[in-house]
Amino acid sequence: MIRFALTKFLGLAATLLVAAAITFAALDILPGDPARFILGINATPDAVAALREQLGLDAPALQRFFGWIGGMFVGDFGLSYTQGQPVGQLIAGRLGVTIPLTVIAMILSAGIGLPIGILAARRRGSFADAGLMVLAQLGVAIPNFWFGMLLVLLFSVTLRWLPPGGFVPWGENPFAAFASLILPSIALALPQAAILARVMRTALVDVQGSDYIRTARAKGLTLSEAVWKHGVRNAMLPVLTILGLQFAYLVAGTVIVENVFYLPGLGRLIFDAISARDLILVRSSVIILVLAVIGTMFLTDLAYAWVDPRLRSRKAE
Amino acid sequence: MTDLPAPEKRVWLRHPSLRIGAVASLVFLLVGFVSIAWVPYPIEVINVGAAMQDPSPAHWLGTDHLGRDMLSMIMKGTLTSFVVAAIAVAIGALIGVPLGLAAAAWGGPAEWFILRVNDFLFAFPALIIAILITTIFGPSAINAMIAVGIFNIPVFARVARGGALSLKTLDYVGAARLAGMGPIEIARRHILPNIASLIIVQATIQLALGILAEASLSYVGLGTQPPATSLGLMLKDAQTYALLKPSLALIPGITIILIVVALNLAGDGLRDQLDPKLRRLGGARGAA
Amino acid sequence: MALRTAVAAFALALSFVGIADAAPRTDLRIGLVLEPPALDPTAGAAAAIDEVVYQNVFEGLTRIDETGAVQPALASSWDVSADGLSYTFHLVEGATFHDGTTFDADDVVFTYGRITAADSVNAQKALYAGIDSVTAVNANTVEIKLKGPDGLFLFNVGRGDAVIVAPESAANNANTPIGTGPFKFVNWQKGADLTLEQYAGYWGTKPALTKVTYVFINDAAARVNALLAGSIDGINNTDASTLPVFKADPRFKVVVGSTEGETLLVQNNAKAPFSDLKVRQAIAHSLDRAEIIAGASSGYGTPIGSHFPPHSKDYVDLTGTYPYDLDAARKLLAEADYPDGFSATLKLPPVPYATVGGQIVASQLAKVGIKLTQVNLDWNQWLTDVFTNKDYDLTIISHVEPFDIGIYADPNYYFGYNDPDFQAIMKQLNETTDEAARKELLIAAQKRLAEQAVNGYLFELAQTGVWSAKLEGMWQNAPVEGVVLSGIHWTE
Amino acid sequence: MALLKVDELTVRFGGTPVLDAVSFEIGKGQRFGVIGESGSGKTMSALAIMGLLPEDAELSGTLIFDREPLPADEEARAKLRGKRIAMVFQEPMTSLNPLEKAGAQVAEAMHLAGQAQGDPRADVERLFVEVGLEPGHAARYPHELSGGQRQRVMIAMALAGKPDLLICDEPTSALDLITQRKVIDLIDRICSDRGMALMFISHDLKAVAALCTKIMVVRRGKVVEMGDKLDVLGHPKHDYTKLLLAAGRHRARTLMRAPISGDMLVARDLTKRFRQPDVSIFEPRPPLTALDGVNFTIRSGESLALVGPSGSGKSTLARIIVGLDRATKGELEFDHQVYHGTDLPRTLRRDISLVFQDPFGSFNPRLTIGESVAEPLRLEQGAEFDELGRRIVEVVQAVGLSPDMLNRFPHEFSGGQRQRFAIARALITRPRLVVLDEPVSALDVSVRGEVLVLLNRLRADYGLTFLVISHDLDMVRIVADRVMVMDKGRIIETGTPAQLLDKPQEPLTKELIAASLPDVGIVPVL
Repeated sequence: MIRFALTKFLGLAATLLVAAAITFAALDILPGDPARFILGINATPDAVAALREQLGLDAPALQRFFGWIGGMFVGDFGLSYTQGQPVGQLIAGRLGVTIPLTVIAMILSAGIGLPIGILAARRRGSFADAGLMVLAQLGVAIPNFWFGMLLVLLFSVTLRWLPPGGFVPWGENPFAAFASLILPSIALALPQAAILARVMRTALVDVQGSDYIRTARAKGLTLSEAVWKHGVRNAMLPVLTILGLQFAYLVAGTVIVENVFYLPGLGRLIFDAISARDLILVRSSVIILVLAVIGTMFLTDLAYAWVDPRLRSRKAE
Repeated sequence: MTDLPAPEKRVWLRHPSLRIGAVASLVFLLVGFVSIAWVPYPIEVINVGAAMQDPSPAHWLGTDHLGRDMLSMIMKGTLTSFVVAAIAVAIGALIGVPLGLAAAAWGGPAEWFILRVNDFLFAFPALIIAILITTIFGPSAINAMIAVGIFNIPVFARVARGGALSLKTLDYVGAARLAGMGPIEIARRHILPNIASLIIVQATIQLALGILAEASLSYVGLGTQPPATSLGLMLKDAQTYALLKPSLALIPGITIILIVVALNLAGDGLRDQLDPKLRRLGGARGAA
Repeated sequence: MALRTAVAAFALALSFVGIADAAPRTDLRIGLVLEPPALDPTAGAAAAIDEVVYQNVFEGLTRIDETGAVQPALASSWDVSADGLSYTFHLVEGATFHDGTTFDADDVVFTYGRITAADSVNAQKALYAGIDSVTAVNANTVEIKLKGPDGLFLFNVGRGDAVIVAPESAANNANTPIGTGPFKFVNWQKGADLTLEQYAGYWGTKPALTKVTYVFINDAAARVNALLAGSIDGINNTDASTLPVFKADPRFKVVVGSTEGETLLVQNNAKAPFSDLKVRQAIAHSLDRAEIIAGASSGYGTPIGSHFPPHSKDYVDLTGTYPYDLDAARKLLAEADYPDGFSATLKLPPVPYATVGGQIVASQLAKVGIKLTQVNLDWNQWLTDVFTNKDYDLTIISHVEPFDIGIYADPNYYFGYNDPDFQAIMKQLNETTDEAARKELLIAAQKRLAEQAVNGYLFELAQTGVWSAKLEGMWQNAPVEGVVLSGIHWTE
Repeated sequence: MALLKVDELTVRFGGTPVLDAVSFEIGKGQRFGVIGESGSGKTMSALAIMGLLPEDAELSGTLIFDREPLPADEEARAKLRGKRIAMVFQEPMTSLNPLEKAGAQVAEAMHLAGQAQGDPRADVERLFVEVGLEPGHAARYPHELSGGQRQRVMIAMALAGKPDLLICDEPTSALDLITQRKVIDLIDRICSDRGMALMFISHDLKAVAALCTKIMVVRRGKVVEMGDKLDVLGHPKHDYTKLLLAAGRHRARTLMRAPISGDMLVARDLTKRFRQPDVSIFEPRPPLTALDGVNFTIRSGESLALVGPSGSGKSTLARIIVGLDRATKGELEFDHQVYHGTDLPRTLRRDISLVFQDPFGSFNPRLTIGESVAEPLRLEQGAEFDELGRRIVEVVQAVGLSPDMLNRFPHEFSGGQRQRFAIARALITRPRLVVLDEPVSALDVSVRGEVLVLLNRLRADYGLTFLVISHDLDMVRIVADRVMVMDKGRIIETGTPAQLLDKPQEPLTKELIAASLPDVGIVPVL
């Protein structure tokens, strides 16, 4: 198991390095001049040139690349062009929103999607099944920014239960901070919950038809006991894969949702940084996201191996 | 090996969700294609004086904030949404399927490399990279879809590889090799036709995802650009009118939902028609 | 039932809607479209910087009031030499920076030295290039000598780009701005909001507000919802299309005024066919300003016929120079050898008035046979392609700088307009300080631009503020960028 | 007194009956055999008794167990399962929960049947020993056990509740020959020891004959014959039973054939190693040796059989000979041309052909049978178009089918017909050497004989040389002139069928021969 983890971990590190190289190279060809952007349309050329030099944009690309990579190893992500602050600090400041947001969304999507999937699979062919699956279809099909708007119109503008957006720092008022993440995480989680429900249902339906469920029933379990005791864990295998992948989608989805709910999260930071051509900030945040995604995939792999003994031992059949 | 009746007895299209999904998808597609030749009113012509009218015999769905006919907008928008999503699917399929087949056919280092590239692409948050690419090359629906298409490559590669691997061990592939066929010929004659249905299923699902991705990119201003329109762009434009004239947002929103549901139903139904063993191959990437 | 009670209790506990106190509130939450990238107005051009700090955190020697007139600020008065080359500013006494250091003439010398230095990153450096020397006569008197007369000098001194900073704190102003203004910077939650508090040691009249929070909301619909849900009290400039919602709602007041933003259909005068006056005139005849304003700005905005703000005392209405007349336009096009019109591209920056305006302009010009291909760009591309490389035919943009008619005198500017007659008028204007004479020259300049149809003059961008009905004292117009807080107060 | 009484049992799926008014009784301690081909409905009868029919099945008729009608309610039915009636399923690979240890799964069965007293671990171990497993196997996951071991775990599980009736549904058909025999012996021993009633379902006549005292023959959902073993097997009344009996013995006559002459194919020191995926870069796995220095010769006109347990390397050898795989070491010589597998020269490809094991997988479902059969003609570059057409017709007629079937698709044919087409495809280039990889093992018993007869006739007619791969000694006896026994990648013994079967030398050969069940009944006259 430890070796399994170590191998996976080395793969992770290699992926990260390649990702860093590609991100750097891709952004180096980005047209547009951060200095010009900062100083605006009436700025004189020499002011722009002065700023370019100040930002270190004149150094050769390779030098900047290794400077960046080297810095990241010691936790130094560089200085943001537009904000003049350490990138690491800027990103860290946003994680307090994005991490809880994705985690809550993840919990919501699993907490809503899985029971619905199980229920539908257990009542396969019934009206409940059909109804739940219609809901799941709608859930997958609703653009999440639009759904976010509808949530705000209902819960903030009309009912005034929850804030329409914005964020109160955790340190100031944890309840308010949590409250400001409720609607965004619902908007973020809905499509994923719908997908999970469908995957869970399919997996469980497949499992219900499997030979070992029949064996379990032959032992004296009723169908539902057999499904609970033997089926759900087996059905979780495909679901785990999806859960791992969903993290990537949730992270990317924050860009949109953080815009709708004007949350100070990482997604919005990246979006703003892209439009402001704050290359160093974009690069480092993208790498952080890639790290988060492959880190999650790594954990998914471990979880998979933990659940499935076949992966753990890999003995020859 | 149990004595169950053969699955072939289920008639294609008996499946209600497949029937509904396929018919609805085709209807929307047809509406889109009709808009190439004809729309009730040209959408380039702006008549602010006639803005935000209610539905009437002249304008079945009313007019938008610039006085354009909503029905015409929806027709054109449907076409754009389909076309851009189809571009993303085409990029993904045309590159991904051969890659997947190559991985399955050659195995060894080639397969290792292709799988690593796949993993690698999966690691990037697609939407963010799409935003980045679109910003680099300029906001346009085509650029957006090229970006989304890149992330479709591993999806199709995975499906094609899985399908090909499950067929590769079948004896008729061996028989073809004995008959002196090369890998490309075998792929064309024996593998592709038999995994085509899998790929079509995945394509319908990715098409639905592409339509949603286009909407998301349009929402942040990086998708379809005026004067062209797409359902996503209509939705974005209507956001500020949500309270004044809710129908402006509801009509394109509901259209998107209907199209996506139709495509997903068609895809799911098709998948159900297939061998349940093959069903799992495409399932892994249902999320988006 | 239990669930519903729980939800209600929870909602109550989290209630963000303030419970009405007996005394009027003294806090304010303002929505801003864009978050400032940094907070030093002397080292960045973003309007969002000024919207937060100008006249609130930082002050200049002079300030611009709501009408666009120059008023005393850190300089309580000034003397101008007869030749207009020497300005002596008498500074207020007792002003301190928020970190407690005192304000004196040395700070002024430092500030201007920083602006005019060779490595200065001040975006408007050129405006202050005419400064010859800045000397502290004594602690409360500063003398600034100019290389040549400059009719706009006092106005420029009052801009956000020339606010007074202290040598002790200037380097950190980007993130922790320290000025002399009535509000001090407290906290900036990047990506979300920024808080200012009343500065107890302020030298001038204390404002009514004690705490002001700027909330950054990029998304137009989200701004509307934030207002409706009461999570912000006002927006300086909201999306015009949403105004009808607020007009109908008694909880809000809509404050419509004007800005310095002349919205133009910019034509590349250096490039055929726009180098041909007849073509430009034809375009001017084909533009239906009323429809453009109705579509691109929901009817808010004043039609203009030249590059000058209508609220200015020196404004003349020149919208009739080339009235909307498609026949005249066709005739002019024919005379210019384009009887069937021509094709051109319209490169648009990512702002609603441009993207929507572009569609309307394209629709209108199509009627005389001019076929426009719209190309939507992001800001960087627009700056690079259009502004810097001048690689464009047409574009739509608002020029929001105050008193910026002088840009037409620069033949290298992206308009590509090289007109010795106009340049002569400008030269003369710069050297004139007499008000009446300046007015004559300004009118002449406006007329010249209108007649030459340098650009398609569309409308003056409106300031469309939406505020809580209980707020008073907001600026109706925006002669400079900024949300000046000092006059704002709650009525109950 | 009947333990189980089944009366007019009918099972339908969407109106189509798969079991049609089946009635039978099983007495206490009785051994009841059900025989029939795939699709005959025999599994459905077992599932109906267990209450495990698929949800969309419609059931009618009465089932009386121990004087009580079997309850319809799932919960009440579940209480009977395991405790009173237990079942062993066909697929040992998928019938166990892959995520739980074997011991835990057996322990659960004991617990459910209320048989867990004292130390459950000891109980499980006792059961494991009873079914011939080591106690240590209890701590293994199913994937760590072989097929035979899994089937023993399944039996242990079925025994856990001390049932009165044990239903075995083709418990051995997925196992190799030696294991099959061991499992059958195990079931036999346990039923005797415990005095348990047995319902044994199989398509293998010999297995049923070995275990049961009463036999029911099922065909297309109907009982065609039922009675005492000796009656049914000794004096079959129904033609179908006769056919089954005949096929079970497939006594094909040796026909005239071309004389055996010089060496056609020589294998020298053939070795094949497969790279195994490493567990990790720290834990590389040694390559798997499938062939380990194989030497042999096939003479022209001869029929050589290759037998051995599964995993012994038979199929790998076949794949290398026909050019689908490449040897790691060693060489082959065909007609004085040396090759190593995939480098088989194109000019020789038409001379060596292969008949695949699975008639279902060997045709592309999207091509017509004709297109598939004609595929190898690509190797005949010199031939005229008309000549090729004639060849197709000729070869299809040779395998006893009609050329007008060529435009149809594979799913329209039965397994036997497909295997005939597969043989036609293998013969269309007029090869000299035909490799047959288990040519009849996937076919129903009743058609096996026909195919074997066909093969023998073709060999005589065309003067073919055969390399037949099989684990079925009966078949080897019929078609082979010479037999090679393979184990763990090596050829351990060679000889004529008679020599080997009568005087086996190697332990494995002895085991193989011992594993085959005794013949049953009389030789029917067809």
